[in-house]
Amino acid sequence: MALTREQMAQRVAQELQDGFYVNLGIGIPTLVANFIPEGMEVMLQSENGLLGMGEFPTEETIDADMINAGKQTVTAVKGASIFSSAESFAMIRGGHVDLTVLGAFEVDVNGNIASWMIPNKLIKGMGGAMDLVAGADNIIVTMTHASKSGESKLLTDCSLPLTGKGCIKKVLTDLAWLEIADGAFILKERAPGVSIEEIQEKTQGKLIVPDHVPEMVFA
Amino acid sequence: MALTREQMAQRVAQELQDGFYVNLGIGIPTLVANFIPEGMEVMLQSENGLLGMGEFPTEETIDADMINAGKQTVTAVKGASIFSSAESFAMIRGGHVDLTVLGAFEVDVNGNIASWMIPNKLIKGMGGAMDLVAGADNIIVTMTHASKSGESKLLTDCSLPLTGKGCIKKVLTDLAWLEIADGAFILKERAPGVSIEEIQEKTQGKLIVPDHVPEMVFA
Amino acid sequence: MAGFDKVVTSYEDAMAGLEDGMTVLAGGFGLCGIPENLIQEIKRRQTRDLTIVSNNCGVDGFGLGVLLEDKQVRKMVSSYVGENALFEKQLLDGELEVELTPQGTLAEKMRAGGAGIPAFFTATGVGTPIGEGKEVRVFNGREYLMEEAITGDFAIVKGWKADRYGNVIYRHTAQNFNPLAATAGKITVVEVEEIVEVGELDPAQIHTPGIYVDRVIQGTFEKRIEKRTVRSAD
Amino acid sequence: MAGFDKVVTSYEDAMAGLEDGMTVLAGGFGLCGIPENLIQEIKRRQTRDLTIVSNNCGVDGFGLGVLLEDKQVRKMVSSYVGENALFEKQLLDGELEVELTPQGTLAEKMRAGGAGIPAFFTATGVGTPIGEGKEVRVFNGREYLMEEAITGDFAIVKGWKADRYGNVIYRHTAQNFNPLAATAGKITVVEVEEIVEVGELDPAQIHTPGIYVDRVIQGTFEKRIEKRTVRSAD
Repeated sequence: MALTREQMAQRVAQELQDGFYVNLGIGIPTLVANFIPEGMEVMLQSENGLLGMGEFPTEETIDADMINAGKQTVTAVKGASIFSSAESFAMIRGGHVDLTVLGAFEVDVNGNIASWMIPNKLIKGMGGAMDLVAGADNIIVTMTHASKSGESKLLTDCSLPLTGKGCIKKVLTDLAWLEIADGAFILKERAPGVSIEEIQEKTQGKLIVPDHVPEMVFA
Repeated sequence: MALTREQMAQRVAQELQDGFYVNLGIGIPTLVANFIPEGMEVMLQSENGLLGMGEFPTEETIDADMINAGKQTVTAVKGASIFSSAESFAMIRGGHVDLTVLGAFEVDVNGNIASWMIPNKLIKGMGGAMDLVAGADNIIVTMTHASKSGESKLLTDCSLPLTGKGCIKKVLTDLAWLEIADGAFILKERAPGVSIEEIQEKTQGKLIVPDHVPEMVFA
Repeated sequence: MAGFDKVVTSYEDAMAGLEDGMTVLAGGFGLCGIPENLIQEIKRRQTRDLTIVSNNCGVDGFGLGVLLEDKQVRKMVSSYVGENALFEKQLLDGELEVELTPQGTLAEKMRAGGAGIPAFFTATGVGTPIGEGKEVRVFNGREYLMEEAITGDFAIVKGWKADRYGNVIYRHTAQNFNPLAATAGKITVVEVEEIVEVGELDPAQIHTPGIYVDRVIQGTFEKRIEKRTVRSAD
Repeated sequence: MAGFDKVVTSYEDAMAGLEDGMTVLAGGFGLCGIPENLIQEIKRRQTRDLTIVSNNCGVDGFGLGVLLEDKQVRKMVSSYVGENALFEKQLLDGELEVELTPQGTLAEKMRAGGAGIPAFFTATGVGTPIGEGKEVRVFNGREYLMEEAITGDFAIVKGWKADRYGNVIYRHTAQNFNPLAATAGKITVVEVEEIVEVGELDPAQIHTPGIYVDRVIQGTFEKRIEKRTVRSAD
């Protein structure tokens, strides 16, 4: 069975480590915050200038001056810091964020990512995505393995304009956990009940399948 | 009569304008602060990160954490701001300081300035001087017109390694007030009692002497 | 003598000198920390052919979106646009030009503009459409793009508190691009919620030193929320 | 689990991992805001062949000057040196290398190092000995030098107050190069006068966010004054 959005977030959360500074993109990445293991401390960075993003405010504490990069009203945790956009991207570009999780349209065997622009469709902009993929060492891309019409999103070459070149090493899809190295996707784990054949069929780029590919384990 | 150090500072102070942010170098430039006209507000920038430098502290208020770029203990005026060295030089390099006054060994007809290095003598460094001359539009160099042995410091070409290239337009010496334009020094004022002939004799670089060269007037 | 007193009392005075064809840098992220009254004054003036540098372009009827209504904007330099239908329409009709710039690069371009750095290198955008036509150079085995600084004829900034000398502090995440825009305007105008006595702000805690600021005005603000997300009270 | 608690309780732990040949970035201007105990710990360790990046090199017997006593420093990157006789002697004897860097360029190089900017352009130093061998490029009719970023294996920083998460504020002009060094060390160690409770520092008023900081230690400081200038009390 393909993973649900919640399961995808849960699997990504297994990659968190105590003391990590993490930037979570919009969509599934945002859900990762709901699965931070008990007793583990993680600080969320929001690229509009907030390190230590907290939960949503109540109707009583809502404040127009306190938002996240998704423009949602949020709160700050104890020990948070707030700064300018230049400082925020100094952190991101300078490689100080430990983990970045974001969505994509496509990734390819060379670690390229396309996530912001579909030609002939209205282009809204890349926001901070290009800075995030260029600045982080440790990035997890979350997306469905194939489009609704069945076309693979794990390609030999991205067909869409890139967000970043050669910067992606880890991908979590609804079917599999994969790493990218030496011009190939390496199948590390599969979703419970999903066959290697299905993953092979839905992966257009070169796929390396090790002898043993364990199923993901959820607590 | 050649100007005293105090008179030189006094003459430079006549160039101040109300609301100016000013950076004063070590030596004669520092004395300018003593001659700010009554009722005029000027804010002193010190490149170690202080905008709004005040007078020296008393023995009771002295604080090791409050110094100026000359490493002297100082105070901050009301309305001062304190920031990092990067921010301080952003102000300087970005051209936000209205007037910079600094000393020099030599200047030349092309606006070059040499002020930091004498070959075969111990070199202590340029500190912030290169940033100051490159960043400011409005610079006044203060120095004696000639060395003690009578050699001119206003040259066709600086003989010493430069601090900055083509950035000086105004020079106050103990003999004259000069501007630099189109490859020449233009004699604008002379010190009281100093003859044009003496200035000509002590100026090695091309000197343009207008028909009328007034004497400086001190209040 | 006026000294360092930068307070003006009317929005007309605050934006005096704004002319057709100028470049205006605006602080704000989404609708958070935007100089809403200074934007309204630009609309009132009907200044045209403007280039606006701002991370976003407001929404229909609020923020920078209001400048689209009478087609005052020729070009937007932004990282993310299109939260407004009018923007989309003018873009498709070719009435509006957009220069998309990655958010971090945009922030750094403004900071560089204010700091006298004409250009810098960043890995952001290498191998993407943003890199087309830009110089690529390798440092330590990695490719970087050269990006040039941005400055503006005006910077319009929203602060929280300022003193008469133009020292400004920002509130929470309403800081965002505001201090960067403030450094890079030939004329920098800051509107704030409160003007405090000189000396009231801690010198070591000022976000924008007065040297960057030309005019300060006190206003009242709607502070519209773009995406209201709440949890139920515990 | 340790989470974000960065407090260490001994100077030995604070500088653990420092090895011969490393590059150390140090905050401070003159003797103001220098990490005096971290410097003493480097002396105690007798780590050698160090490259030190710091605006100045202390004085004889205090600050970075103490690292000269046992010839621990191979190279200094500074804007102004030679307040100490030992420095002068080692320089003339060829035991010490100095790379003079304009003060503003030095500050910007550290900031760039921390911010992932490998190089930038500045007008500072064009046509001077500092520009020799560096690329010159014209922007808007003016010449600029390309300067490259600086990073260090360690950054040693003196703060005023910090919380356990490594959020730091500086006191008065003891700020100077400290927040810049803090961003550019692979391992950044901050010594402070006081460790405060998490939440005590205003989030919008933190000079160095904890993300840049690896270790925090509380110390006591001599704070020697280099040039004592006073006026008589009124």
